[in-house]
Amino acid sequence: MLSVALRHRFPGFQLDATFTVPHGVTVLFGRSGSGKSTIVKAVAGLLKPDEGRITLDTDVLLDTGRGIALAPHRRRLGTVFQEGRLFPHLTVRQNLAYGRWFAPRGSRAEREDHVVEMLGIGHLLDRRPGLLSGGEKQRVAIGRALLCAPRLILADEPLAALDEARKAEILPYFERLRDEVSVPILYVSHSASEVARLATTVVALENGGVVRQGPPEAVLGDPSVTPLGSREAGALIAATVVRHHDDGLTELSAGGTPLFLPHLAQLPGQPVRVRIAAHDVILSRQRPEGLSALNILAGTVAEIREGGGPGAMVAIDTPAGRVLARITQRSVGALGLAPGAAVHAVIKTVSVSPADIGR
Amino acid sequence: MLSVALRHRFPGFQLDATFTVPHGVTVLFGRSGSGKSTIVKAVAGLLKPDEGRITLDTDVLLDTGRGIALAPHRRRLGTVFQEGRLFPHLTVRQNLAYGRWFAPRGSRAEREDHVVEMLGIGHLLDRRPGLLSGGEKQRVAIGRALLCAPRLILADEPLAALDEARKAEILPYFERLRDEVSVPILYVSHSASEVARLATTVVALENGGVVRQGPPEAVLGDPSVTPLGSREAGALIAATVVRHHDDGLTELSAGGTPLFLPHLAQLPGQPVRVRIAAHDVILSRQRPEGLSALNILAGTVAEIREGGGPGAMVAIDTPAGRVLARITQRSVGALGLAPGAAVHAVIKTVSVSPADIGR
Amino acid sequence: ADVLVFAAASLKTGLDEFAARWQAQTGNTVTVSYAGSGKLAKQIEAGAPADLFISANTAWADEVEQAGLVVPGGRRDILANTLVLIAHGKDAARVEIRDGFDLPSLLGDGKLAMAMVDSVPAGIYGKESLTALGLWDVLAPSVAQADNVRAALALVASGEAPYGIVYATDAAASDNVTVVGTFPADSHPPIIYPALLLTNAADEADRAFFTALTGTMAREAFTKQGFRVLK
Amino acid sequence: MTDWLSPQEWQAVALSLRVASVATLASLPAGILVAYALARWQFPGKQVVNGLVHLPLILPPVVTGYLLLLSMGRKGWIGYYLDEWFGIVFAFRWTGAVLAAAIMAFPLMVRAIRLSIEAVDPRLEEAGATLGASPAWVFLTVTLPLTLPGIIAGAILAFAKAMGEFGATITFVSNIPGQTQTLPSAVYAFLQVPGGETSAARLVVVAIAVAMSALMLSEFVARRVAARVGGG
Amino acid sequence: MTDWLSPQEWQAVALSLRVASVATLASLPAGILVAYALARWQFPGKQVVNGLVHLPLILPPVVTGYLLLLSMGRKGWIGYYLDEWFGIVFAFRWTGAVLAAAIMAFPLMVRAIRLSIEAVDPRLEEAGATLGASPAWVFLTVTLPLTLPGIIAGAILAFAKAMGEFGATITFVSNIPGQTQTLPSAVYAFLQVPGGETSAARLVVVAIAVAMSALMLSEFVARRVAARVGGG
Ligand SMILES: Nc1ncnc2c1ncn2[C@@H]1O[C@H](COP(=O)(O)OP(=O)(O)OP(=O)(O)O)[C@@H](O)[C@H]1O
Ligand SMILES: Nc1ncnc2c1ncn2[C@@H]1O[C@H](COP(=O)(O)OP(=O)(O)OP(=O)(O)O)[C@@H](O)[C@H]1O
Ligand code: MOO
Ligand SMILES: [Mg+2]
Ligand SMILES: [Mg+2]
Repeated sequence: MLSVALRHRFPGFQLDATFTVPHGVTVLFGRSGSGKSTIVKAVAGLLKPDEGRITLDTDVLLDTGRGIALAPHRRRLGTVFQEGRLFPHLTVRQNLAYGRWFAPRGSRAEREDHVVEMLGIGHLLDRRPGLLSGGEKQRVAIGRALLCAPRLILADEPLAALDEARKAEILPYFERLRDEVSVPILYVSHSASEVARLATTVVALENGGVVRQGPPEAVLGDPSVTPLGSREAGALIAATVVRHHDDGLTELSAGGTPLFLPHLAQLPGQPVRVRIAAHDVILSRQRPEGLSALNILAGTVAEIREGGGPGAMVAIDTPAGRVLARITQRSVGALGLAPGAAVHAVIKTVSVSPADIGR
Repeated sequence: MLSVALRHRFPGFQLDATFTVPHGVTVLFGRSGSGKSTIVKAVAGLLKPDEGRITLDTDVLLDTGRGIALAPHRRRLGTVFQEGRLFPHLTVRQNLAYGRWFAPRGSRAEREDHVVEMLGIGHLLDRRPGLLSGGEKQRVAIGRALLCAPRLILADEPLAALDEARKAEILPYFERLRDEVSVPILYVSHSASEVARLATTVVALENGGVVRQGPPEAVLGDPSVTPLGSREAGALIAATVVRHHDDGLTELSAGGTPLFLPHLAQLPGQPVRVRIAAHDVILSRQRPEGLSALNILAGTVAEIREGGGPGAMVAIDTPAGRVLARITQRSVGALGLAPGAAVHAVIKTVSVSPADIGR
Repeated sequence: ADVLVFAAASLKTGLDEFAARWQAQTGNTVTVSYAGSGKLAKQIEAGAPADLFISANTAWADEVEQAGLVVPGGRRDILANTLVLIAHGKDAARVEIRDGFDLPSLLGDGKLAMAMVDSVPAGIYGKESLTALGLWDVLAPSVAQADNVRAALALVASGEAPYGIVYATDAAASDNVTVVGTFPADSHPPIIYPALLLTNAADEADRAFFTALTGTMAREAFTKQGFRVLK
Repeated sequence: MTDWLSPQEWQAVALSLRVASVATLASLPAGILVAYALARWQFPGKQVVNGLVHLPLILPPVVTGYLLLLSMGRKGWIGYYLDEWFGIVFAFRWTGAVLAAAIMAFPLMVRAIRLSIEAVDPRLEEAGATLGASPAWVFLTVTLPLTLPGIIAGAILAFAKAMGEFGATITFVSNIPGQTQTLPSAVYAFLQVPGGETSAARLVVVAIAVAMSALMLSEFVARRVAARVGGG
Repeated sequence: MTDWLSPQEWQAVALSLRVASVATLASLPAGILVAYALARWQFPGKQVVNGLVHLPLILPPVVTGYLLLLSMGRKGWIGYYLDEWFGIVFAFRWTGAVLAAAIMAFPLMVRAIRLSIEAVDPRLEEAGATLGASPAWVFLTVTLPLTLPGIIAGAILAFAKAMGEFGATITFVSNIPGQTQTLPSAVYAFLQVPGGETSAARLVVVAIAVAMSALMLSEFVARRVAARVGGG
């Protein structure tokens, strides 16, 4: 359990954030300037907040009230930064070993060969960071953080500097980290896809304060929480892989409803989670026929939220889970939508991007 | 008319590109590493290719065969780089004036006040670049390039370092440049939105060679040209603003067919072009009823191209112009689509992002 | 008229005083550039605009003369100096310097401070004396050679070296040293300061100053500093 | 305060200030040029030029002084022709002190400037070129202003060094009061005189004060200029 | 070749090499520490420390030598206690020549190292800290290796300067053949004798050769190390 309570003032910015989250991946989520990095720095010990208390399970990392402030190197955290920050004078192998040199004797670190294999960096071990691609750098940085026997891993937008292809390459490693390694992770992001794929807990920040906190289905499915603007809104659906079809589609089952997506790597029986972007959902009162879209979920309108523009956010409860749809207010009127109304959500198979599918 | 023929070898990369394009905005378009920057550097005179000939109207900038290679400062080009490259020791005003100091006397430069007004940088004139935001920097860089009385403006991914909000802020300035200033522009991008909004001519590059060249409607509407992968494919539709509705929607007319989009800034009567991403289009044999999607275009299938995966790219000719749809091959079969088949393209109002609407 | 004199640095106090008085008397201006004799000689050979050169030894004077830079009849030995043994402290015991003088045991494992024994005049004279007294071979490893006499003096004054060999004129300078003995005049070549009237000298003032160097006023000034004034 | 130093001492202080200032300013263009060449050009014999520049730092100053006397003296193999053809004389003039000080301070100046030229982003220079500036104008309008903090640091360090230069100066131009007697030469003269230590000490204090002020000024100015230019 | 210099001259060359090497190596830790403090710490009196470090660059070397004699001599106000308590004596020992050379070369060493420390990205140091390295370990495992090119450059420049140091050395430890007679002292001695120029010239050639080799080595090594470390 990680418990954070911080109060800090910068000229023109006031951080006042309190949250307590269980182990797993906690994603700090919010717009640029909302205070995510400031929180991470305070947890890492690189910034001393005006007031605050940070505890990790039973250990107190910081308690300004009692004058406790562990130095960064005593906190035993692993950090992955946006820019990698690999040591340019060390080989990849030495970078990986770096944290271990300082880990307390007998601490339970991951085995190096396991980490190397998990991250697929075996062929890079003798190179220097200067010769790695951006994606390779980040994988090494993850390994380095893991191997210092951390009690918590901090990752501040580890993918932000990468292009889409590179992002797609790294995200699975964080998923494996979450699933195969028991170290809790505090992960900063302003990408809804990353939240959808990784989070076990989401902490949504706005202007230095926590606006919502909870499991990702709940936070992302709440039409009133759009810390990144309505274009990034979208709900999360938990599903299970049923079968891979010969035409390259993968059939999922979400609460009994079939969903068809472009081929996934997961084996039948494995769970996946799928973020359905709100602007990719079309609503229809009758069940539409003869559409190229293969996924049609029947449900009832749970909530409608109109914003300042021409759009409205409609939450629909379906057997597959809650789905958000962003449609025009004109359509809300034309279709006569209101809470309780029966409705069909149409989702294009191909409009779910691979980045939005996690497990 | 800009005519470029280049041959250059880097270790592991061979550029061999020839194209001749009319004035207006020519977008060099292609994946990372396809040779876009190399071409721009050669045109700017910052890289001397093994072989090549570059002419601008009647002037020869480079002709290795005849031993001609104008020095960069004699080419009279304005350049806008990804990183701005503003002079940090000069104020914005002095940065803007920089090129003019060296412009030949009597050359037809834009008037400074006009440029400053067009770019909205009047309030920044006395600041230093260090204190500007990324978007402001790029606006100043554009102004600086304009004011050196260039015969051609080179812009190498001028928006790549900016986030979405910043991009949306700058793109309109390039549109104004295209429409209000007669200087031709060679613009590098790997964003389909930017191509859609800006290009008068598109030159698509792959592995150092030109794979397709022509007006953007033709290049983007060709299902076989997807230099950025099928996820970025999408056709371009030319339309005219008809009316702004009270509920915040703007009605367009594309070849007589009405299209509804979230509010646009353009006045009624003004032309706009709209990129419709292929993965946002749903197809239906019958005209669908009772959908939240407001835009339904009737047309005929022109071409179907199946890729390696489960998807297929379907080109549909509609009264509004050609539309591309990316659907599953399964749907192609289920709907019985084949060239000549009548079909309806369903486009969500809100799925057209503001970045995809130009004029 | 202006007189430019190049003079060995060790002459500074006496020569400054004399020059000031001579100026006041004649209304001419005298400028003196003080540096090591060797340096000055080289500069004169390189065309320095000096009218007079007062060297601290005869070797450098000879060199300038051989270079043909001296007016005929323009060389006079004007001053003589004596070489003394100094010790650190205000009241060191006096010794008598003669054949068989046991300087090595007096020195113990301390150093004997001298000017450079092969290049600086005071060092050259000192080495001659020690050789004549049969002490050089024993003492050579114990000699700390400074780059000029004043630096040797400083080594003794600071107590770094217990004993040193300097000119009598220098010994008077420091409160922290005592003259414990004088080297016999016959143990080294005469310590002579030749004055040279150089070919550069153009006017009467130069000649007048050259002549006055052996006059009463000069005698008073230099004697005060411990020099023996010749002729 | 004026009583504190004798007129001759004041003269030495004033001359040193003049010599150091002129030496610094006069060698600055050459310092910038050489630093630029070492930082940006590849040419045969570059290492030799680099070595020559450093020579005065490495040689005992007296040797440098002798070499100057032999080459630039009125009868020297360069000095003779300078005199004959252009009437330029360094030997035994304050200008000679300037030359000696400039040469002794040159390596420090060049090192500082070179480092700051190497720190200028060549892409800014490219930007200047594409905007129509010829290489010379790019240098003047982009490289030079961005190098300013280093130039200031180098100049002031050179000034401080020039203030303290002694060995080469006294060997080359002697120690003529009012003409070539700089502050360090005056210190030397006093150290040769019985009881001259206190006078020497007073002059040393003046020398330290001037040089320290210059150094602090340089740190301050360089920081200010860097702050104005940087962050961008 | 061995005939070319007399045994005594060889001795001077060997001693100079030893003195310069030891001076460089022995002052390196202090140089790195001071450079680090000046580059990274804010403390009262920082400007004063900076000034003190530069002092030997600015003062006439003879003055530095006198100050050393007064402070570090066997009867000096520091040297006395060094001798009494630790039995450390500098006066008239080659170690004194080392001390003088080290002090004269110190400002050059510190300047070079300071600049390269300032160029180290503090975020790498932060990364080291969060990975469990204490400040001392961060310094040793991150800052120091990244500063290596600057340290090498600074050390070799200091070595070259130490090879040429004369004024402070001869004033402090005088000139005892085989013990404190360094190459520049030997050169100086020759220059004081009528007709000694050719001998002096031979020694100067040796001095130049050694110092130039050191300088070129430094440029080369620094470039190699920078290439290995950089680009990342
Ligand atoms: N050292 C500092 N001094 C002053 N203000 C600061 C400092 N660090 C951060 N701030 C301000 O605090 C606010 C929060 O910054 P923070 O870096 O935590 O945001 P963020 O959520 O990480 O943003 P991003 O997504 O852009 O990384 C911003 O307004 C920023 O300008
Ligand atoms: N100076 C160089 N030396 C060697 N190879 C180079 C050099 N410059 C570019 N290349 C190579 O040439 C190829 C094309 O590079 P270029 O920068 O033109 O691509 P680009 O299309 O601009 O890519 P991006 O979208 O990433 O900017 C790449 O493989 C690159 O590695
Ligand atoms: O100053 Mo002298 O020439 O060594 O006596
Ligand atoms: Mg941040
Ligand atoms: Mg590029």
